[in-house]
Amino acid sequence: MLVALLAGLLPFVKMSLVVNGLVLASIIGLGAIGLTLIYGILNMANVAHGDYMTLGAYVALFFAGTLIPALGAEGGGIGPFTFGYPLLVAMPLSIAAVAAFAVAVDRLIYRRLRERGVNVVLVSMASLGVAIALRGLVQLIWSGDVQRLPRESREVWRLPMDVRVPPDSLFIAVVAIALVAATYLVLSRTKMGKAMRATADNPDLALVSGISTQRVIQWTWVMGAALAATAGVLLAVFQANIIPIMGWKFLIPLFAAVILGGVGSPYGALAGALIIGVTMEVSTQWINPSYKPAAAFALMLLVLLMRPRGLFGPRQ
Amino acid sequence: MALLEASEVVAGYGETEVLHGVSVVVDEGEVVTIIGPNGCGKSTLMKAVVGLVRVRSGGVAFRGAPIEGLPPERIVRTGLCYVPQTNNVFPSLTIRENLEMGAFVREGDYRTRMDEMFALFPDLTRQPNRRAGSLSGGQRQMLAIARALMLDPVLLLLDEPSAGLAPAMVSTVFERIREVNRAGVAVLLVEQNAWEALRMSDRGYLLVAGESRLEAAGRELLDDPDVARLYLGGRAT
Amino acid sequence: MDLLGIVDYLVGFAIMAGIYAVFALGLNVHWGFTGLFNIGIAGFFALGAYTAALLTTSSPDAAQFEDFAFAGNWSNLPLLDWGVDAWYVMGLAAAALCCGLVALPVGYVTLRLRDDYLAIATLGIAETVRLVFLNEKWLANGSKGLYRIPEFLGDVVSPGAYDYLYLPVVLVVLAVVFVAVQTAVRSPWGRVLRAIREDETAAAASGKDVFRFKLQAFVLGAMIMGVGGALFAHHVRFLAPITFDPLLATFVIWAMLMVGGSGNNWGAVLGAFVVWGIWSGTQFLPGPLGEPSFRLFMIGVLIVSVIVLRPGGMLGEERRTARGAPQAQAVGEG
Amino acid sequence: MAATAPILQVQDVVKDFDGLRAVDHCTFDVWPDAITGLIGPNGAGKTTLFNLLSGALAPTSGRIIFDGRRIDGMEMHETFGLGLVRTFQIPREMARMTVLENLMLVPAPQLGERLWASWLTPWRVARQERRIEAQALDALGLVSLSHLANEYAGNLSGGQKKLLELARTLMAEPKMVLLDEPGAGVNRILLRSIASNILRASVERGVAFIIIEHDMQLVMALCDPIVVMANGSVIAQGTPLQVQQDPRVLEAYLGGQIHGAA
Repeated sequence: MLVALLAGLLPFVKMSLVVNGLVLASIIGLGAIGLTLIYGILNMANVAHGDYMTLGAYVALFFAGTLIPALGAEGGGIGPFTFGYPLLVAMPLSIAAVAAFAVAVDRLIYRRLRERGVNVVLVSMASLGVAIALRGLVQLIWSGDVQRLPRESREVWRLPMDVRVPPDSLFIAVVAIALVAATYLVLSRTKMGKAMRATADNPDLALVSGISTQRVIQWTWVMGAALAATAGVLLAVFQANIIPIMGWKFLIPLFAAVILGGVGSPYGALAGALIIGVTMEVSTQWINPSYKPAAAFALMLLVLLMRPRGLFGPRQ
Repeated sequence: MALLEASEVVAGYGETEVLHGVSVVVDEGEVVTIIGPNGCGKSTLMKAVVGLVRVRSGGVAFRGAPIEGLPPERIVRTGLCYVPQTNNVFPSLTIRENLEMGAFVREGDYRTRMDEMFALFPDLTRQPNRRAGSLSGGQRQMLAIARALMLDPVLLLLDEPSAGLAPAMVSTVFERIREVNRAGVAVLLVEQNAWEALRMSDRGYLLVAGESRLEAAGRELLDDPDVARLYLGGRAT
Repeated sequence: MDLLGIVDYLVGFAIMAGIYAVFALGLNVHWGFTGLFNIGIAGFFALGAYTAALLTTSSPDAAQFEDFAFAGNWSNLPLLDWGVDAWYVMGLAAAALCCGLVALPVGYVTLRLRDDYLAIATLGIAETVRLVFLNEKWLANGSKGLYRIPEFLGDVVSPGAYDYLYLPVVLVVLAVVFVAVQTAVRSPWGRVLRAIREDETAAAASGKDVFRFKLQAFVLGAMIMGVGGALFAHHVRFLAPITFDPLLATFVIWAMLMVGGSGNNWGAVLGAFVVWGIWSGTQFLPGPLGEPSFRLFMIGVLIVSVIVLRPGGMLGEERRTARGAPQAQAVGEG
Repeated sequence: MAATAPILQVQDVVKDFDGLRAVDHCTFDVWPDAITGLIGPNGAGKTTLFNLLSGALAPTSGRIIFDGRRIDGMEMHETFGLGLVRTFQIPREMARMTVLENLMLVPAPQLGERLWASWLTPWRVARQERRIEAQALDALGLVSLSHLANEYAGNLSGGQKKLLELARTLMAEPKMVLLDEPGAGVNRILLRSIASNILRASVERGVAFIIIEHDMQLVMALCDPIVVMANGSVIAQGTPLQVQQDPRVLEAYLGGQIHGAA
């Protein structure tokens, strides 16, 4: 019904906002899929997820903006994009770094709490502590000031229906779609991906099937963090700047997408991200653009009021 | 040497001790059934053997090696697979994926084994990509058994495979279990449906209140007048 | 620093710690007693502070701002003049009321659902409140902020001596809040809250309308946070959206409650003083150790360490024993 | 049976989970002066039925009438308010609250549960608290847990938690109590005291009981009538003797034609 309503509004909406919304949605989607996987398998709300995104953006900045130029490898731009080759090198490095960080934090903190059998809310609480510490660490290393990735081009594409998009949007969408497809393949084709879904379904049966929960959890963190790091880099490209609070601010659309899609469902999170992303951008046609996060929040409350388990969650 | 030897197993949940020293032996290729009234600890014994419930004292040996205290994912690698009574499939995974999960620790190719399973359980063959959550009770039970068999175990532990099934389905399930056993797999069965189960068993144990009361050949246990009395109250002699 | 300087510093310190203690008590009602996971304290903090400020602050020179209409300064209305700064008290009450009114509908939607949905909801409140005060320039001057928020009792003391007047005010309000919270959580009402925290289903099986009690606790905690915000507004006398950064308006308060001992009101107050002491003390540390970023990092580490190493905090929860019952043997914590 | 009208009527109740039918067209009555036993093999749907009766779950179809009022679909605190109290198979205590507090929580409605009351009229709350405390100490005495009144409930042993559950139901002054396996994990002596407490509550206070229990000795000695469930349906009901001799019951428990085999 909600979808029909949104579709009905479509003729009155500026297409460029919809396009922008889809780009934003692909970033939200990357973050939300990771978040919902962690939610489904570890049963915890990872409040630090936004800060994993931040970390991803900063690590990429370090490689693309500091280390690679310092090594003298002048990249130059790639076609019309604002960034150069260094970013393409930096992205996988950033993914690896954030994934390693996430696994280490799990070993050091969450695993101990799990073994003690504490309430899941307390584990989420611990992730709040991790979020705070991580942000402090980021500020300590990179300072709290606004930073920018090196910018090589300022082109804008003009498309029909008065749509103007920076070429970067295409890049963001392509990377996001590729990663979502990769995630889908991992979850549906690889043994570990299936084991992750199996563990989310029924942890005890997974155990007696010989699936090591410990390893599943480790890979969940690797995937979730990798997606978060990518989302962070793409967000940095999208908003053309990097600040320590960018990830924390992004938590609202992330969780809104997860909750809309039904906790634990990767496909639901993706659909939720589309709705949230487009709503956020399109809302700016009528309201002050800085209220975008509030629009996402309001939509989430509205949906929870009507469908407490999300749009795509189980009915019972 | 016995295949499985549980001796004087004491186990329970939290503060509650359910098993007060139960001993059960299964030999190669045997079907052994444990019967007993509700709450006597049959399921707990199963869970203790596979490592889901901690064994507080006593021992469990499989093929001569002690396995008590090992985590479940290690125990299944020794060739001992378990089918829980309820929640025994992964509902959001397809039939094929459920079977793959059964073969999780298997090295190398498991496709031949999967084909064997589809041959053994023809009900599952028709729609291998159907989600397990949408199967009927009987089909789920077949899938659950097939999942456990994917590892080619020497011993299969089945917790009440007939529970909640329609009578016609019950005999089909038992027929399949017999076929599994004919293929050389020893089966340890916990059953409410004592009559059907004991008929196909080599031996049976009667468990009452966390203690083994009687051990006998399957049919003898069946004919023991004490059994009915123990089930429905009254005093055993 | 001479002696007077030290006393000045200590008084200023005690005011801030006292205000934070009010927040810690509010958070204790949420988390410590009921298990409600609120990570958007900043929202209620800001809402309370702005409400009190808007009620009492007279309009700055409007000519300096283009789209600033100023929605506040109700104390100009000749409605009430009861002598001893009735408007200050009105401000406190209005701050509490506003926070309660915001908490009510949001709690109504989310408190029936998973425990952690509330966390996201409170985060949403915090962000929305911040955005409103940032963008609605007519309301509270946007990013430039409100200033010249009046002192308690107007301008009876010189600005330099104001802290000496304000400390007792803060301590009195803290005492009132403390007694109110302590009374409430020790009453049968608080018993139901703790039961809900321990096992929601069992509390429902004991006939308690879990949702209603959670909603009451959420609103009460939010109102206390509103009072804290109002106290803060009249202390620093300058508010801007940037004041309510999650670090100082949410995270530090969590650290206070966790360190002091959640579920214990004395612990909440103690935690506020200890953590604020560490926070403001470390600014004198040399080099990078004194930097806000490092202190932020430490706050995070502190919260995680308490959860992992000493979940009860410094004081832990008090056990409520009955005089009429025989004494139990000493047994370790459950 | 002396009572004229049943206190609880279960009419054609069905509950489906995820395509599986856990309770299948159940119909039976419970009389106010009786201790009704609910037995049946594992997976028969007994605990699900309890969840439906107490309001933890809503039935897929059918009607449940308690004390003249429809209660299907009500929430747990609402059925409690009508005098229908349940216990859990695995005791659910408030671990970080004392035993006494666990009991004092129960009576409803309490004046002090209104937030204002403890601020504005503390003396009235205190008076009521003293009464409830005395009542709770009484209940503890009945189940012989007085010495543990100030202990954290989480520190009790499994059997003591069972007794606490029982005391909790006594505190509620209920019309009907649903007991889910009061005997599980409880030693013989404790079991006897639980049984005598149930009997006393039934006779002296006229409380109706439905008991799920696997200890057949206890069921046969305590309960009359007995309702037998299998595969989600009621397959027999009657006196202990009738049930014991009913071939369908034996079949449900032991499967197949046991007499034919002999």
